[in-house]
Amino acid sequence: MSEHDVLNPKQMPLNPEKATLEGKNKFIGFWFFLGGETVLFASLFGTYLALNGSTNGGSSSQELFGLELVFIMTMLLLTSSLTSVYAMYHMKNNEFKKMQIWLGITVALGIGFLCFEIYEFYHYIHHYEFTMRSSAFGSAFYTLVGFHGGHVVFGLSWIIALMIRNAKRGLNLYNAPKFYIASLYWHFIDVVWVFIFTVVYLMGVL
Amino acid sequence: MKDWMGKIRTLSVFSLMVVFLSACGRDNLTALVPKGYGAEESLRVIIITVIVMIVVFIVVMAIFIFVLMKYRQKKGQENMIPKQTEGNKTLEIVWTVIPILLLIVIAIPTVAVTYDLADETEKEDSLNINVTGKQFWWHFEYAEEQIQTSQDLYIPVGQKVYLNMLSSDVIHSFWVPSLSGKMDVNPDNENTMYIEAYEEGVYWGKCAEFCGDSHSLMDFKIVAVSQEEYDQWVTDMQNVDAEAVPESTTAQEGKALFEDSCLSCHAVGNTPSVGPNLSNFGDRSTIAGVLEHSEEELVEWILDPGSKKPGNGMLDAPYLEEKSVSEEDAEKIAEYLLQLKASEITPDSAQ
Amino acid sequence: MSTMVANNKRSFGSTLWDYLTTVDHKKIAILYLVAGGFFFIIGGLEALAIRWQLVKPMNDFVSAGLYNELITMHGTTMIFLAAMPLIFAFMNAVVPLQIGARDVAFPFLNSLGFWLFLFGGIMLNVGWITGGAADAGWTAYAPLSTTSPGEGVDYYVLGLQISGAGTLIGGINFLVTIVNMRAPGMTYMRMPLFTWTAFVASALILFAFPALTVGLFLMMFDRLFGSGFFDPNMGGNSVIWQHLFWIFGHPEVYILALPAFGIFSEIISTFSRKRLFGYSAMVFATVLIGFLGFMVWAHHMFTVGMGPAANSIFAVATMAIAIPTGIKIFNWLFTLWGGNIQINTPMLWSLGFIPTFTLGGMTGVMVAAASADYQFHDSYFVVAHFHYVIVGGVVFALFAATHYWWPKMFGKILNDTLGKVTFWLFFIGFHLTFFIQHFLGLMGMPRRYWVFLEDQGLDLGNAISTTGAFLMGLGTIVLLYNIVVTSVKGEKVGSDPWDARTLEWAIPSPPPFYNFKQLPLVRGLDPLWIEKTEGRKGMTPAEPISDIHMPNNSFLPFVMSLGFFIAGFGFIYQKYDLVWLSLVFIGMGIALGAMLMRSVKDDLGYHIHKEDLVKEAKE
Amino acid sequence: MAEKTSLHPAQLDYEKQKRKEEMKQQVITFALMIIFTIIAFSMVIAELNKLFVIPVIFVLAAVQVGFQLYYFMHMSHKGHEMPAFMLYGGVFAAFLTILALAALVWW
Ligand code: HEA
Ligand code: HEA
Ligand code: HEC
Ligand code: CUA
Ligand SMILES: [Cu+2]
Repeated sequence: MSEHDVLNPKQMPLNPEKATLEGKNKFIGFWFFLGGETVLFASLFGTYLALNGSTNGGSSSQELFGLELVFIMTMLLLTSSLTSVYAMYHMKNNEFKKMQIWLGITVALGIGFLCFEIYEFYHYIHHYEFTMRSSAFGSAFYTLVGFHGGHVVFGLSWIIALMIRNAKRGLNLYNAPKFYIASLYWHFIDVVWVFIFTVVYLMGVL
Repeated sequence: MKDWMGKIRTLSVFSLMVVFLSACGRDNLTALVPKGYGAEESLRVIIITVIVMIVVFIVVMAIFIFVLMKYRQKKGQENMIPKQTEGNKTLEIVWTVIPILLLIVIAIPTVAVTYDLADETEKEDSLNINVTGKQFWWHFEYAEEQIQTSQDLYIPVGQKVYLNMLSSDVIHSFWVPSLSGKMDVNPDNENTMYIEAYEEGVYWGKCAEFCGDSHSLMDFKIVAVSQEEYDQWVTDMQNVDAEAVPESTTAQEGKALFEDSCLSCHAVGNTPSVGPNLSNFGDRSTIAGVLEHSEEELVEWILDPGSKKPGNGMLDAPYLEEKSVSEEDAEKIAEYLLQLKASEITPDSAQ
Repeated sequence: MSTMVANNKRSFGSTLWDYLTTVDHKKIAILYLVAGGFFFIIGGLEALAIRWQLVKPMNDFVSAGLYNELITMHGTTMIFLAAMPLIFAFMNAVVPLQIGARDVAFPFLNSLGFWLFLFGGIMLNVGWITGGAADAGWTAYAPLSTTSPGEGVDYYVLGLQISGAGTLIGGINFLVTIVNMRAPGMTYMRMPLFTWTAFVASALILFAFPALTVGLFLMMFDRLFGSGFFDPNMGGNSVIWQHLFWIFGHPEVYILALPAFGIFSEIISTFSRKRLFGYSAMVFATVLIGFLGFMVWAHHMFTVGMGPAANSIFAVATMAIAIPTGIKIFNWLFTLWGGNIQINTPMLWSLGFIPTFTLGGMTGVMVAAASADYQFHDSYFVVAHFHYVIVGGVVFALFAATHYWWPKMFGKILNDTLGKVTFWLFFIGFHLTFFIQHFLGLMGMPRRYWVFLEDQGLDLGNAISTTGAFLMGLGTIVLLYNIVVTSVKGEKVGSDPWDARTLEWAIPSPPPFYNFKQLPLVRGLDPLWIEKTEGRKGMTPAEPISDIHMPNNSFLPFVMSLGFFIAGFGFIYQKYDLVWLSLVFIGMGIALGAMLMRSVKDDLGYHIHKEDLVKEAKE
Repeated sequence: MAEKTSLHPAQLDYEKQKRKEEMKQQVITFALMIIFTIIAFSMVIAELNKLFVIPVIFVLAAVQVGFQLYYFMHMSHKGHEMPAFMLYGGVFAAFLTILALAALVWW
C-alpha cells in the first residue's frame, strides 16, 4: 500500500499532509479543535482580566513583573515558530533530515522557553511568596500562564515523540499529517503567547 | 376585521380572568395579586406578554388543527403522493415579519420597566436599609436610625424603600412576590433594589436562590405599616433596654440562662451579632422565619434547632454539644424571649 | 490483511469484547443508546423521588440534604448523561448513513468519546456511594458549590470534566465527518435536516464546551488546591462562574434542541409524504439559532444585578431567537399542509411536540422579558418553562427517534399500539405535571425547595403535578416493555419500512458494517425519494465495487478513559491525604501511556476485498 | 486513497520554486513580528501614556497573530475555508466571553 511507504521525490504529492482522506480529516479536525481552544483561552483571559486587580493586599502585577525575562521568552518562542515553519517547508520538499533538524531546533527553543518560565514561577514563589493561594490575582495568573505552559509541555512531548518514532522511517503519507498538525499546534501556542505577553505582562507593568 | 379583533380581545381577557380567579394563591404571597410597585410593574409586563403569547398560540393551533383534520390520511389513500411543494417566499416573509412586530410590542415595555425598576435617583432621599442574607436567615440594619433587626422588616407604606443587599456567605435572593420581583444577594458586591408597598400588611418573603439545606425555610416577612406607626416603631426600637428586668421570676431566670448560653451569638438591643437580633422577638409572627410563634415550638427550637431547619447556623452553639441547656432551662429561656416586646407596633398593626 | 468477520452466533464474551473495542459508529450508537437510556431511567427515578417529596406540604420522605442531591443529580444526569448521549446515539446511528459515508471521520476518537462520557457519568454518580452526591444544583453556583462539604461536588467537577472531554471529541468528529465524508453529489444544501442540525449542534459543542472546561478547572482549583477564583475573601468573584457556566449552558440547550428539531423534520416530512417545506429557510433558521444562541447567556442572570442596560440588551437578544424558531414551527406546519398525513407512533410524538414546544417557547419569551423575569426567575415558572422545551422538545424527539430509527438500527419494528399507549400516558402525564407549575411559580413557589409550607395555597397544584409524573413513569415502562417484546418476537423488516426519503433507508436494516458497498450518487434533496419516484429500487452507485478500507478495533479508548477515571479519584482524595496523589500518577500514566501507544503504533486498518463483496452479494 | 498521480518534474520544480519564494516571505513576516514585539515592549518601558499604549499594543498583538495565522499557518492558502470559518467562530465566542468577564471589573 503505497500510502504508507516512504515517499520518494517522484511520487511526491503537492501537500503530503492532505493527500489522504485520513490526512484531510486530521487537518480539518485539528483546525476545528484550535477554534475550540480559542474559546478555552478566551475564558482564561477573561477570568484573568476580571481578577487581575484583586490582589487581596498581596503582591500586585506591578511589583512582580519584570520585562527582561519576558522579552527573552518571547524571542525564543517567536523564533521557534519560524523554525517550525522551516521544518514544514522541508517536509513539503520531502527533505526528511532537514525537517528533523529544524524540528530539533524548535524543540530546543521551546525547552529554553520552558526553563525560563519555570524559573519565573520559582522566583515569584520564593521571593515574593506569591502563589496560587495568595489571592484571586495569583490564582488567575498561575492558571492562565500555567495553562499556556502546559500546552508548551504537551506540544514539546508531541513533537519529540513524532521525531523519535519516525526517525528511522522517514516521511510518508501516514505521518506527514501528524507532523503538520503538531506544527499547527506549535504556532497556536505562539499565538496565545502573543496575547499573554501583551495582556499579562505589558499591561501588568503599566 | 374589527369584530374579529374584538373577539380575540374578549377571549383573551376572559381566559386571563379564569386563570387568575382559579389560581391566585395566597393573598400576601402570590405575584398575581400585586400589592406593591415592583410587582405591579412586572405583572403589567407579564400580562402584555401573555396576551401576545395567546395570540401566537391561537394562530399556531388553528393551523395545526386545520391541517390535522384536513390532511390526515384517508382510508384507501395510503399510496397517494401529495404535491411536493418546495416552499414559499411570501409565507416565509410573513412569519418572519409578524413575530418581529410582536416582539417589538413586548420589548418596549420590557426595557422601559427594566430601567424603571433599576432607578436609583431617589435613593439618597429615601429610607435605606442594609440587608444581609445569611444561611438561613435575614439581617436588617437601619443604618441611619441605628436599628438592628432580623426576620421581620418594618417599612412605611406608600414609600420607596431602598434595600442595599450583601451576603455574608453564599448567594441568596430576596423575593417578596406580592411586592416586587427578586434581586440576588451576592457575597462580592452590593446590589440595590427598592420596594414600595401600596397597602399595609404583612407580606411573605422567600429566599429564591439555592443556598443550601434550609433554602426552602429561609422565609421572612415585610411588615408595612403607616408612617406614624413606623416612626413610633423606630423610636421604640432605638430605646430598647437590653438590661430590662422581666416581670416574672421564670423569665428572670431565663434571662440569666440566655446570657450564659446565647448571648455570644444573639443580641438584645442595637449591637451587632452573629445570630439574629432578638430585641423584638416577642413581636415576631414566626420563629426563625417559618415556625409557629408559640412557646412549644420555641422550646423545641432551642433544644434541637437542626430538626426544624437543617444545617442552620445555630447548630454551632456550644450549649448543644455540651447539652448544658435542659428542657426546663429552655422553657425558662422561652418565656424570657417571648416577653421581649420592644414596641407597640407589631405585625398586627399592619391592617 | 484480514477480511470479513463471520457474523454467526458468538459467545457472550466475544460480543462483550467486540463492544468494548468497537470503532463502528453503528455499534457505538447502540452503546450510547443503552447508556443514555440507563441514565434516563436513573434521572427519571430521581425525578419521581423529587415529585414524591413534594406531593404534600412539609413532607418528610427525604431529608433536605438528600433532596438537594436528588435535584442536582436529576438535572445533571438528565442533561449530560441522558439527553446528550441519546442525541449522540442517533447522530452516530444516522448521520454517516444520511450523508452516504462508510464511517465517521475518526472512528477511534468516536469510541474514545463514548468511553470518556461513560466513565465521566459513572464518576458523577460515585458520590452516591461514598457519602453524598453533588448537592449544589446542576448549575453549581459558587460559593455554595465551592464550600459544599464532602466530595459530592468534586465528583460533579471531575465527572463533568471527563464526560465533557468526550462530548467535545464527539462534536469535532461529527463536524469533520460532515465536512469531509459526504458521498458524491451530497452538497451542503442537499443534506437532510437532521444532518444539518447535527452539524450546527456540533459546532455549538466546539465553542461552548471549552467555557465549561475552564469553569470546571477553576472550580476544581478552588475546591482542591486552595485557589480563590470564586472566593470573595481572597478577592475572587463568584459571578465569574455564573458567566462561564451560562456561556456554556445556554448554547447547551440548543445543542439538545437543534438535533431534536432535525429529528422532527425527518419524521414530519416522511409521514406527510412531502418534502420539507422551506428547506433552505429551515437550514438558515438552524444556523441563525446557533449563532444567536451565543449572545444571550446572561438571560439566566437577570437578577444578578448586571444593571438595566445589560439586562435590556440580553432580553432583546433573547427574544430574537423566537424568530428563527417560529420559522421552523411554521415550516413544519406547512410541511403537513397538503400532505398525506399518516399518524403512527413517531408521528404522534412529532405532532405532540408542536403545541407543547410552542407553549414552552412562549414561556421562554416571557422569561426573557427581564422585568417580568424578576418574578419568574428561580421559581417553578422557570421549571415549567424548561421542562416544556426540554421534555416537550428533546425527550419527545428522542422517543420519536427511537420508534422511527429502531428498524434501521435493529432490523425490527417497535409495536405501534404499545407505542401509542406510551405516547398518550407520557403526553398526558407531562402536561399534568408541568402545566400547573407555571402557576405554582407565580403563586410564590421558588424552585429547589425541599419542602413547601402549609397554608400557602400550593398544596393542590403540587399534588396534581406529582400525579402526572407517575403517569410519565408508566409510559416509560410501557416503552421498555415494548422494546423487550419486540426484541424477542418482533418481525424482521426490510430496508425501507416507512417509505422514507433519505439515504439511510437505501441500505439493509441493520446496515452491514461497511454501510455502503458502493458509495451512492446523490442527485438532490431526499435522494432515495428521487430514485423511487423515478422508478428505481435503490441508489445509483457512484463508483465501481472496489476494496473497502476499514479501521481496526481498539481497546485503547477504554483504557485511556479508565486512566482518567482513576486519576480523578486521586485528584479528589489528595485533599485529605497527599498519598492519594499516587493515583493521579497511576491514572495519568495509564491514560498518557495509552495515548503514546496510539500515536507510536501505526494503525493502518484493513481492507475488505472486492471479491468478497461480490461473493457476498451473490449469496 | 492516496493521490497517486505524481507530478511532472517540471511542475515539481515550479512548486519548489514557489515554496522557496514563500519561505522568503515567511522570514520577512518573522522580522516584522520581531519588530512589532520590540515596539510593544519599548513603548511600555518608555512609560508613555497608558490610554495610548494599551490600544496600540493590542493592535500590534492582533496584527502579529494575523501573521501567524495567515502566513505561518497558511490560512491564506486555499482549502482553508472551513478552518477559517471555525476559527472565526471561536474568535466570535472568545470575544463575547472576554467582553463579559472583563466588563465584570467595571460593573
Ligand atoms: C431544550 C432546551 C431549551 C430551549 C429550546 C429553550 C428555549 C428558550 N429559552 Fe430556555 N431554558 C432552558 C432550556 C431551554 N430553553 C433551561 C434548561 C433553563 C433553566 C436552566 C436553569 O436555570 O436550571 C432555561 C431558562 C431560560 C431562561 C432563564 C429563566 C430564569 O432562570 O429566570 C430564559 C430567559 O430568557 C429562557 C429563555 C428561552 C427562550 C427565549 C427560548 C427560545 O428559544 C424559545 C423560542 C420558541 C418560541 C418562541 C416558540 C415558537 C415560535 C413561534 C410560534 C413564533 C412566534 C412567537 C413569538 C412572536 C413569541 N430560558
Ligand atoms: C433533559 C432534561 C430533563 C428531563 C428529561 C427532566 C424530566 C423530569 N423532571 Fe426535571 N429537571 C431538569 C432537567 C430535566 N428534567 C433540570 C436541569 C432541573 C434543574 C435541576 C436543578 O435545579 O439543579 C430539573 C428539575 C426538576 C424539578 C424541580 C426540582 C426543584 O427545583 O426542586 C422537578 C420537579 O418537579 C422536576 C421533575 C421532572 C419530572 C417529573 C420529569 C419527568 O419527565 C421524568 C420522566 C421519566 C421517568 C418518570 C422515568 C421513569 C422510569 C421508570 C419508572 C423506569 C422503571 C424502572 C425500571 C424498569 C428499573 N425536574
Ligand atoms: C452559634 C451561635 C448561636 C448560639 C450560641 C445561639 N444561637 Fe440562636 N440562632 C443562631 C442563628 C445563626 C440563628 C438563625 C437560624 C436560622 O433561622 O437560620 C438563630 C436563631 C434563633 C432564634 C430564632 C430567631 C428569629 O428571629 O426568629 C431563636 C429564638 C434563638 N436562636 C434562640 C437562641 C437561644 C435561646 C440560644 C441559647 C440557648 C441560642 N439561640 C444560641 C445562632 C446561635
Ligand atoms: Cu438563602 Cu436560599
Ligand atoms: Cu438560556
